[in-house]
Amino acid sequence: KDVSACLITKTDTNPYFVTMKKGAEQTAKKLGVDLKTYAGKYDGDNQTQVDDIETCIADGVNGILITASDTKAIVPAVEKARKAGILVVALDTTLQPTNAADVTFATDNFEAGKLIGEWAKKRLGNKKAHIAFLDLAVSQPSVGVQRDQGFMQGFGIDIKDKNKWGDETDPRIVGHDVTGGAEDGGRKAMENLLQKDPSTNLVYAINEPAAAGAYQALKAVGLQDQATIVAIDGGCPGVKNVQEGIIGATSQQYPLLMASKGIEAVKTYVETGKKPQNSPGLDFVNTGVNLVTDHPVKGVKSIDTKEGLKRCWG
Amino acid sequence: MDSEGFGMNTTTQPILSARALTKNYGRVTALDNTDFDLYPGEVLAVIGDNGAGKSTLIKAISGAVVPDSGEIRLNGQPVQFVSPMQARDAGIETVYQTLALSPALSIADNMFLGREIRRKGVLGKLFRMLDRQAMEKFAREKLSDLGLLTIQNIGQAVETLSGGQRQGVAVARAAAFAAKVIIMDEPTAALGVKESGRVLDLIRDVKARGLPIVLISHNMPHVFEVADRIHIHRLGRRIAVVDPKTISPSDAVAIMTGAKAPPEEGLAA
Amino acid sequence: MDSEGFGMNTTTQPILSARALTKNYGRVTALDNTDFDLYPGEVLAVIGDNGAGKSTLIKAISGAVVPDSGEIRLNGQPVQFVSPMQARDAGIETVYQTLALSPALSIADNMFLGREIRRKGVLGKLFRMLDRQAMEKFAREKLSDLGLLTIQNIGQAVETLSGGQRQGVAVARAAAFAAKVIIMDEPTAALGVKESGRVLDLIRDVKARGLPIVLISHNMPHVFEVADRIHIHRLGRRIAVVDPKTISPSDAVAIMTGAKAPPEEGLAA
Amino acid sequence: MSNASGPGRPAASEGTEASSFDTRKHTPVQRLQHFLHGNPAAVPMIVVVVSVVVFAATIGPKFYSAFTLTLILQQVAITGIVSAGQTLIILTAGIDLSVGSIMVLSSVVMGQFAMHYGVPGFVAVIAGLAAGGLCGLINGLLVSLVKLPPFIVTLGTWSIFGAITFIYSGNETVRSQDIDQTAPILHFFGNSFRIGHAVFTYGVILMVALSALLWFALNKTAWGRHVYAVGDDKNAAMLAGIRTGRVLVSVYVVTGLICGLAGWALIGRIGSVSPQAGQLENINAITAVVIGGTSLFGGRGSILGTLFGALIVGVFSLGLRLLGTDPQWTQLTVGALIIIAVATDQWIRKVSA
Amino acid sequence: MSNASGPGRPAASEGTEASSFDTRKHTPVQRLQHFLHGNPAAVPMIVVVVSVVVFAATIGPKFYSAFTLTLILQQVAITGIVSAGQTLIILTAGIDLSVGSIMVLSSVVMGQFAMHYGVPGFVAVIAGLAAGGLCGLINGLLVSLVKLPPFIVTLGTWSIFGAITFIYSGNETVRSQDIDQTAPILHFFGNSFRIGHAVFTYGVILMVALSALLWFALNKTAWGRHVYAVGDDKNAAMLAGIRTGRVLVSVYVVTGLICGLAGWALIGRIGSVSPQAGQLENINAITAVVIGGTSLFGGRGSILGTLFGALIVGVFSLGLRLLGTDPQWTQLTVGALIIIAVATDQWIRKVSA
Ligand SMILES: Nc1ncnc2c1ncn2[C@@H]1O[C@H](COP(=O)(O)OP(=O)(O)OP(=O)(O)O)[C@@H](O)[C@H]1O
Ligand SMILES: Nc1ncnc2c1ncn2[C@@H]1O[C@H](COP(=O)(O)OP(=O)(O)OP(=O)(O)O)[C@@H](O)[C@H]1O
Ligand SMILES: [Mg+2]
Ligand SMILES: [Mg+2]
Repeated sequence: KDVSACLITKTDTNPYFVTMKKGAEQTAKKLGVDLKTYAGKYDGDNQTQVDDIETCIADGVNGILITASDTKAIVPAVEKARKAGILVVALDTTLQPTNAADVTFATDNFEAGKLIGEWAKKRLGNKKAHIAFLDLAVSQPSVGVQRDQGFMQGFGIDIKDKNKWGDETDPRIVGHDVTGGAEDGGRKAMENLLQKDPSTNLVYAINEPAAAGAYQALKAVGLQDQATIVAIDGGCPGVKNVQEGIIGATSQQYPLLMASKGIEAVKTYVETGKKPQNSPGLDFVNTGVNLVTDHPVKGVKSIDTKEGLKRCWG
Repeated sequence: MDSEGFGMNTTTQPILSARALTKNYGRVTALDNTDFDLYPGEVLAVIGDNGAGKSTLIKAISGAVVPDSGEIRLNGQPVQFVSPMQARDAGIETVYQTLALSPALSIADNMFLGREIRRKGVLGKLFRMLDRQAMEKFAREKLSDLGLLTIQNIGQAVETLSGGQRQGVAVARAAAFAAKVIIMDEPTAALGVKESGRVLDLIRDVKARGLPIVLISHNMPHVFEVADRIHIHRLGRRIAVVDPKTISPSDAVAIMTGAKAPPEEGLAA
Repeated sequence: MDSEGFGMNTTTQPILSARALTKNYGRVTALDNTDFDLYPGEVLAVIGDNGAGKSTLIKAISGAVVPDSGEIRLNGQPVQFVSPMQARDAGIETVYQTLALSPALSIADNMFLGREIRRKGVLGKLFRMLDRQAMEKFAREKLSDLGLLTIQNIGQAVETLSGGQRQGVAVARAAAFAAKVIIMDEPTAALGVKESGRVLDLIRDVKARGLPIVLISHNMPHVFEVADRIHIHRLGRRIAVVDPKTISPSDAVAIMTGAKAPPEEGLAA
Repeated sequence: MSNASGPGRPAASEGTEASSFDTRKHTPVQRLQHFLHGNPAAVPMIVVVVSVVVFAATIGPKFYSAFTLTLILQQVAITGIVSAGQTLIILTAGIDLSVGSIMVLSSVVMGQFAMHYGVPGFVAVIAGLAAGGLCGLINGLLVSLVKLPPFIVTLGTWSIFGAITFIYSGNETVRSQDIDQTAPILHFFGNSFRIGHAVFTYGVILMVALSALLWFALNKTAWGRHVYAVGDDKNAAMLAGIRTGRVLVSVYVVTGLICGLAGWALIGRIGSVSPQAGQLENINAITAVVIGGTSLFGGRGSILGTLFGALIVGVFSLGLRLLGTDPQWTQLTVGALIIIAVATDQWIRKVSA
Repeated sequence: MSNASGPGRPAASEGTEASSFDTRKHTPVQRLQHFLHGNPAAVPMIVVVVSVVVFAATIGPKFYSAFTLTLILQQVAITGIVSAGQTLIILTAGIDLSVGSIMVLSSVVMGQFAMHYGVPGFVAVIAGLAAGGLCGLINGLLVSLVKLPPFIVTLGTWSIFGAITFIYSGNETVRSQDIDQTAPILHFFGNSFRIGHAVFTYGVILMVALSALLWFALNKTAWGRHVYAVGDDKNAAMLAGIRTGRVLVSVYVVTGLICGLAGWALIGRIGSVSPQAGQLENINAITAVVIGGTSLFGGRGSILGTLFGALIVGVFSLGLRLLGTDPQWTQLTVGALIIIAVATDQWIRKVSA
């Protein structure tokens, strides 16, 4: 029996999602699944994702794999698809509520943030922290909020409302600025915050491109050794940057794994009607996060960059 | 000049008059303390060099520009127009030098711009629906009444008309709705000989209906053909009012260009 | 009409001539198989009703519109202008009805538009730098040579000039650069009496310099004052060429408007 | 004396000789062009039909089914509503970059009022519509009183309204389930009914009804004529006695209200209230208006053209998706489509002038 | 006979009586306004100075230091370069929505050529610039030959060039370190030198030099005069003998090349080659041009105004950040700033007309 599936990513410009798409396409080819791919136009573009889900319903596919831009807002459309008998697999980010999707293969973004937060805390030791936050966008998409708040919690900052950044009052925070998740935004945001507090010694970056931009800004004023940068994603350029000491540590996620598992799940479901088991203690299948760093600290599990490079994407 | 003498030395009262109008555009003085008088039933020509301020004068009178200072009276009552709409509502219709037509709209739409006829009954009251038929009928009547044009399709867009036909629509609009005064700024400038003749005929028609007319024109033969009095404008002000029956065109031009001093009794004409 | 007889029954050859020019704008026929002849040293007036196609005719001759069919000859040689630039390079200068000035640029810039003078030496060759001084000097000379205007500041923007002064700049530009022919489309339409007189003087000046002139005008007194021959245009074609010394203005108008048949020997004038 | 077939022929053709100008034969192609010229919405309509046919032939029943075709309607409903408002603005020779921000702000106001201020649903809706109208009023006053170019005004208010949305909502998404419990009226335009396999949401009905209403207002009322006149030549309209300032303000306010309606419909469509939605709606709306044949210079165009313009983009987006085209290629195709649509339109107008 | 002080006074003021019109006293305010009117770049320049002073007074040495002030220059360099090109286009009464896409496409071409085709760095740079020029050529031909409105053309090519960038690069980011090894020339504009505490990157030098060059070209060469003439009144320019088509194409090609340069400078600034960068550069550039006082209707404006316009946005962004304003509030303020800047400009022009 022919199995068909859709993959809907947040955007198709971010290398993370491009990798996910490649992974899904490879597995689909191997398993003989007919796959079409869709994407939003910007991070947070819920409307296009709704259109995409509807298209998949009209197309009569068996399964939809989606990385939701707005994890709450997408739920009604997902329900519609499930009503139409389609297996909905959430990738990368859990929906709110998680059980809105049939299956979820995700990394916990909050957890990913927490890892680098804990690492940074130990790495800094007794030094007084001056932390710059390089976030995603003014509109505060959920992935950006979860990573940011996770980092804070890991670092031991009172996060107040878990659903937004910017309401914290911890004096160690230099400030927040937005980067669009790209290098140019990263550089400018870093420059601005450095101006605010030139003794900034810890930089949280929403992803590795933003971190690369931030590094340029630090290097331009010779402060690259004063400040430690932490990021999230685990793409190959990012891991290489960890290896070279540009980024201190990054939380590596596994989009390829998520994508291939997602496709497999659709295939299995169509053939046997079975859904995969959730990870123990969780309401989703955790594809795992690993902290990648060459400076391991006690009490925080990590892998080194050699291992990280083996498992990196993009 | 005598900015007080609203009565002047004529027995009848002017229907429309202005005293001491001034208008500056930045550093340009377009109107410099000028006066103006129009008497009932007359054709008043306004002549003057390029840039003398003629268009600005009639714009001030018709509400299209607000003068910096000065007073305007209609039938002896002070009025203050801050939009062309108000002057129109007071019965003053103007054919502007630029015609003021909307190219993409039809002839009928243009004739009724800003005073459309609505349908009777609920369609008109509640839905504010236009009565196209009535408007087109009226427009066609007015245009052919005036014998100005033989336009077949009253619904065609004004942009498909030639310059002469457009001028005709603008003139017909003013003639159809004017209750007290018609003002025409260079109505024949872009027109050929035949078309100009028709506009002059129209001016005589309107005068015969008893309405006073203000005619601005550079064309001396036209001016001397129809005018009862001539207001000569120079450097932003009225420097003389002359009688076309007692002055030669070349003398009028000489006064207008400053080559000759205005007559002593200039303003008493 | 005789679309072959390029020599016609005159002994001299026309300097500029056209045969069987046709130009359609969509469903409007602006030029309908018309002819045109301009002889050396003459002032040729072109008259016709609004929309007769006069402007289109001279635009076709000056490269501003490309005719659908027909032939144009300059000094007997067939030419095909696809842009005003080419006609200009061939020595034909035109004053368009719309003047063709750039309001925001200075008088000097406008006079030299498209034929600017560059600095001598490396600044001009390599950096293509303009020689403002030379341009302004030339512009000032030309304007005062023609006695047309007394503009103080040759660097002021054209938009700060009055209609008459603008017309003066356009006319001066054409007069300064014309090598073979000057064409003027309604150069006096927006002008006052004094300004019009100056343009007519200029036409006589230019004629005295030996250049032929094409003058399009609705103003019969002006036409009869300066024209050597009158080309009468009607419904897109030349219907007669008359001699102003042997025809009365009213007859010319009658022919132009179709009230009177063109004379038998109309084209032989 | 007949010059009916040569409307462009001016005064000179009034005489009897005019007939000689009108005897040119018109080929069928010319007649078609003439028809197209007289009906500005015809070109986009034809493009819609042709593209549906082509996609149906290529993709087959998956595309050419009542369900899919009505799905397209649902997908373009939001853009269709917003671009109806955008059409009004562009007809006055303006442009509104802030429509998307207004839409989202209105929907956020509805959500906040319903969820946090404990007011009844319909009050929340009215508050949201009022917010939309107020935003429009601000734009309109800046354009008509302060006389700033609309591009600049709405470039500014685009940022401002967007920022206000984020600040006011605290970036909070209101969940669909919560709305259902507290204020189901916010979901009104998401409800649907079926006719056979065809599914119509009330949002689609709103789009069609709004277009019909605006068509009536533009063509059958004085206000509509004034909108065209102001866009055509603002100064002429003023001299002709139209209160151009009032017309402009009314157009911006009406557009603001329409964006408010779009915000309401948006909640129905996506279920939740999300401050992140609609960031590209201004571009989408301008694209629809432009493909629909309305001139950016004002005074020419039609609301029906815009409706078809929005449909063209919808048909292409869905058709290309079903063909399995990569999103990037879809983006490329839509870009090319904009250019081709306008070039075609221009060509037809030129030849049939 | 002096009418030097009344340039607007037409023919009638030629005579001796004209003097009576020129005797009005001018207050210092009026004289200031007259100066401002004659120098279109003066208003934005004054705004830059005033805002620097105000921020310096509020924030203190953190803001008012050579280092910070030169940092602002670095931050606006990319936008400054792109908006120099945008100014050219807007002067011709056009608008270019595709500038950002062209910039990124050029930088991606440079990266791909240098990393994957094994060509020397300078060849990669030339290829990138050529790509920029080619994109400009496509825009220019569509505008001048096909005669489509620039807004539409570049709305389309914005999508198209963006899609091509992603398709061509496969979304691959080239890392800074790899560029340093293979083709350090790509980082040229990122290098900097110091004068005291002031830090200048070559990118900043490029922005200033480019502005100076374009200022020269616009004011001192025939080409510049033709650009103004075309934007002022295209038809008049054509009749006056200017090859308007060529001028338009040249402007779009030059702007394409400038965007190519901006792409090169972008690599220097962010280190890596990233297809995701520069997504809002078109809006940033239009904002800078508009705040700099150039009219969207063409023919009026200056390249120096644009430079100051870019600086104003830069000063405000950094100043507000240093004041500790939230990113949302910064967005709101920049929106308000656009409107206020243009309203001020308009007011000055009106009063000093
Ligand atoms: N809107 C305006 N802004 C600035 N200056 C203006 C404006 N309108 C008119 N002017 C100036 O005011 C003066 C008088 O202009 P006006 O149009 O009244 O002259 P006119 O006598 O009608 O001339 P014409 O015979 O050319 O129509 C001129 O110097 C003109 O340039
Ligand atoms: N660009 C154009 N597009 C469409 N029609 C045009 C165009 N230019 C001229 N026409 C039409 O061609 C005809 C001839 O116009 P033209 O301007 O040559 O007349 P004219 O004799 O110069 O008239 P006038 O005395 O008013 O200047 C008119 O019907 C006019 O409407
Ligand atoms: Mg006037
Ligand atoms: Mg003409």
